[in-house]
Amino acid sequence: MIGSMSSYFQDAVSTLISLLTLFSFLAVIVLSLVWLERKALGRLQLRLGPTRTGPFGLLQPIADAVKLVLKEDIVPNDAERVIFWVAPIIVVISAFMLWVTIPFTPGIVVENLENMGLFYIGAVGVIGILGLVLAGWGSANKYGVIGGLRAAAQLISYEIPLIMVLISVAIVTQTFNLVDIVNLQSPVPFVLVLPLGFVLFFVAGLAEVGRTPFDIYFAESEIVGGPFVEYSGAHWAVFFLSEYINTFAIATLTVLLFLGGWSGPFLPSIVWLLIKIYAVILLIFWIRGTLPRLRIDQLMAFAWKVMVPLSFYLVVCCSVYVFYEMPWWALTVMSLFGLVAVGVIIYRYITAPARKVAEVRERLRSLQMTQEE
Amino acid sequence: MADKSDCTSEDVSDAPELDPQISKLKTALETEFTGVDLLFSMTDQIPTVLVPTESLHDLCIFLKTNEDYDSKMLSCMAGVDYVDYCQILYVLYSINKNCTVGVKCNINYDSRVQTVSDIWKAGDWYEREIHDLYGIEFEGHGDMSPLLLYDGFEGYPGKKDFPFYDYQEY
Amino acid sequence: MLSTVKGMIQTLSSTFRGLRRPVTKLYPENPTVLQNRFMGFPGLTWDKNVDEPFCTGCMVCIRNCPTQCMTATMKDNPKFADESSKRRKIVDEFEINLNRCILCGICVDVCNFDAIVMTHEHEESGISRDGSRMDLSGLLEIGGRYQTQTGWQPSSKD
Amino acid sequence: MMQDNSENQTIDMMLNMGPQHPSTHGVFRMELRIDGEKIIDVKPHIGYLHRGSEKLSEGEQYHQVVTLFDRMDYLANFNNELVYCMAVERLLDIVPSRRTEYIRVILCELNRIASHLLYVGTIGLDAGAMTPALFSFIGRDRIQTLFESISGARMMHNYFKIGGLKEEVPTNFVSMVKDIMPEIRQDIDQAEKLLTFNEIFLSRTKDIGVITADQAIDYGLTGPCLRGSGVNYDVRKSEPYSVYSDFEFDVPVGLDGDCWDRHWVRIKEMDESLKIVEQAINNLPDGDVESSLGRRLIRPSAGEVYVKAENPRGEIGVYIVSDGTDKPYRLKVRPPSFCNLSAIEPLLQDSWIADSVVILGSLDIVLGEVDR
Repeated sequence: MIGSMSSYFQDAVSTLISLLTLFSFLAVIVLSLVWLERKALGRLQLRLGPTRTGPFGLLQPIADAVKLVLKEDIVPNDAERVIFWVAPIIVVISAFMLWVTIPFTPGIVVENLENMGLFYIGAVGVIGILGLVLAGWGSANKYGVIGGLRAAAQLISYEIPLIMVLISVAIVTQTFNLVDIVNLQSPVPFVLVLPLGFVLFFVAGLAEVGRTPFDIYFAESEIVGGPFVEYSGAHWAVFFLSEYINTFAIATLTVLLFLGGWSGPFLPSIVWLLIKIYAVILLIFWIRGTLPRLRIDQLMAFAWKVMVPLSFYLVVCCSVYVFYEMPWWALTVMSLFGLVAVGVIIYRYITAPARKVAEVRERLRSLQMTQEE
Repeated sequence: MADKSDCTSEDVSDAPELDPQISKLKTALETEFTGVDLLFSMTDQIPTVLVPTESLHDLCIFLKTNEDYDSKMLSCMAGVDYVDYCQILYVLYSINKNCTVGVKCNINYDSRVQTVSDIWKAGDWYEREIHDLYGIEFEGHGDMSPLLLYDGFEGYPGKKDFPFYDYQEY
Repeated sequence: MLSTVKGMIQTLSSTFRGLRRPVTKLYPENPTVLQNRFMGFPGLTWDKNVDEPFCTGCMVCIRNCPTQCMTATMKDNPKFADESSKRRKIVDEFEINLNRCILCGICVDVCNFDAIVMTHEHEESGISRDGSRMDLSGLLEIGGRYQTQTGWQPSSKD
Repeated sequence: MMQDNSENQTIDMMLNMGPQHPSTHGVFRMELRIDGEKIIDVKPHIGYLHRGSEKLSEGEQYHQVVTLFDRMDYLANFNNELVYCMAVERLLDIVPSRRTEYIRVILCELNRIASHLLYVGTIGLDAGAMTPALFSFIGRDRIQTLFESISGARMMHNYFKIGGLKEEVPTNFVSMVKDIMPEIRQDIDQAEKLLTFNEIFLSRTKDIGVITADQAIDYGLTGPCLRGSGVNYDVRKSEPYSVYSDFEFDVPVGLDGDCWDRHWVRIKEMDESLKIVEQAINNLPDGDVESSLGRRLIRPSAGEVYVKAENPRGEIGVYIVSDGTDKPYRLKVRPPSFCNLSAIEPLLQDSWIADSVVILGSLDIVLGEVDR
């Protein structure tokens, strides 16, 4: 009796310690991401990024954090106070909860949920939307309401392809365990097996974390920050934190599911994992530094007309592959076929204006020709 | 000071080389607007017609629809305060014919003038601006709310008697 | 899609270009080079031959200032009495409200005595609105700094 | 159960956009009535930057008014100064020297490029891309440094005097302009390449905010906004002022009158401006730039004058009534942005909230000029 109690106590303590470790680890990661984003974006735009605080501006995120925490926390008069306060907490808790089961190496994980890792990720990832909607509504601001509704529409739409890709990976690997999934990728990373899955997951992931070109729900030039418009100080910092944790989570999942996780020669596995994750994150920042933003209807059309059908197609492909026990390159071929379909569809729908422009230029040229004659 | 042969509204004969434009406008208008007192002059190389308020609207429609003038664009509308009356200048421009015609209209401050915003949409904001600055009411204009000034501004700042360095608390 | 990819390649190449030759310059260490004709705040010049300001307080600049940012008074020049100076009158007080000044340079154009110049000073700051009024000594100081920096000489027109 | 539907009626939402909104280009305010994300109705409010420039001009002498024109369209200072100086020169019946005119044209065209470069940046920001803004400012900075070395100020130059220039250009003016020309061309390419044919940008701007040619003329649109609708109207061509008749250049014209066409017209216009600068700098005549008036007080005889010119934003007109004193009796500006902005109501009908920002950006208004 006493023994079981003490083992239970030990379990609780070890879980608590690992949670605290995770929390501080993520905080450090977020600080590094803030610095990296400012620096990378600055460099992409021919700026220098932060330079003043510490060497290369390395202490800038700490200065930011201190400033944000010390700032006055303003609650609007008409705001629903409870909801206003609870919303950021929901967002950040859901962001942290995701991390409980994500392994960094087979050894470093808080609690590897063996039979339901992917399932847990799919389930917990959705909670954050609630927080965003509540934040928008609770702050009694019309921009906030619009932003919250946009967030709900966008995140729920892109959750479907995301989960479908998770399911297809699970079908191929016959497991929900992330460690097993990574180990199964040791000869061939899944990016070669499921290129379509990789693209779908990455694009849907960008939309999930609201990164350009899908930063619609807080588009600062249209709805001035959306759900976050009334938040300031520490509350805003919490949203900021969760945004970066989510970005990091999506990058990590991309690496774990498609890029072979921690496997790699020479270097220790955790280093390989971090290298891959930061590469994916830099790609996200690079996209942010290049592209404009889509409009909400174009975004939804892209989700429901392109992403969702393709993700279903992917699930069917994987099922066929597993059922007939085909060689792995068969799946690649099928997946590539899907990618070509993506290309065609994007070409048809997204570049329709581009073709029209070409047509217009042709007409203009002929007009000028006739004028010259 | 350089001496200058200026073309004021009273003094037409000083610009003989531009007479053909005026005479053309004159013949065109005098056949259409018989019995209406029209004065022709030049505003800086622009043939200008001074029109009484009551026939302003008809004249504008004529200048817009007439093929020789084809003034599809209301280029500018300016109010000038001459203390006892206000003069409104309409600068009409035709893109097809590349010609400019000016229309002037003298208005007493207590009378109203018909709007041209139903002829040219551009007149909408110009008239609101003139209403702001000079207090002239435009008949038939739907929305005469202040455009440049704020609601509750007192006085008409375009007028000459509006104090220059006075300050209104908003 | 092609144009998107092109754009991404462009941002990447500009990154590497920027790494080699950054466009941004750090400000206090690396201030922007001022062009010779740069118009900063107006200052009054000092006649080193006679050791007095060029300004006689004739009020031409004050009348021509579009924003009425200056005031000045004149007095009898004590040096005229002992014949060390040709100036019958000399400036007594001169004040420019730098908050009102729009740095248009009209005062320099109209001045007949080369007494006022647009200096290269542009980094003034103060903690109150009143702090941006500059009196005669301050104006002579920034004018004198301009003179030594650029080797300004009065034009020979008077 | 069927009766309950009546309570589920949606109502329109009033959304106040501006004057403190980041993408209303200053202090413009729109009262939007929206149904979900669709705009049903829009009511524009201007006047937050109304400084009464026209009234102030009535209290300033003729040579002081130039400073007020600098501050009207604060992105195209030289163009504004030019049209005012032309107006007073015509009132005085004097003609500036040929060299003066050439230098004025060079500076105006460079200023047009600078203004359009800023436009490229802001339309990028409105569409959600922030890099073009920073790229375009490199070219803009180059041009402004040139302006600084010529006039002494980066923005509010006060360099054009009535009948001449304030002072002779620096001795290395020609080589300076020739040096920066290829660099500016590169900067323009760099800034616009990220946007013009980008698929996302195209889908955001093509067929958005369409205004037909007739409608545009009716609303008095000028400049790139009118040319985007396919009307070939450029004051530089139709009534050449200054020395524009000496130069060969094309007037780029769009076809559909949507946001992308307006964007494209501006991009092409920068190339044409460079062409003009190139021709002008190669044929720069010698001579004097001093005003024939000297330093005399400007006191035109009584009369009135209406002069128009092509600004980066469209046709600017200046109407001056002189009563023979040293101050204008009445000065009226026909601001291009004012007319362009008045077409915002038909442009925004039935568009999305996100489009409203792009449409406003494609009109390229300067509130200093709208409100004066």
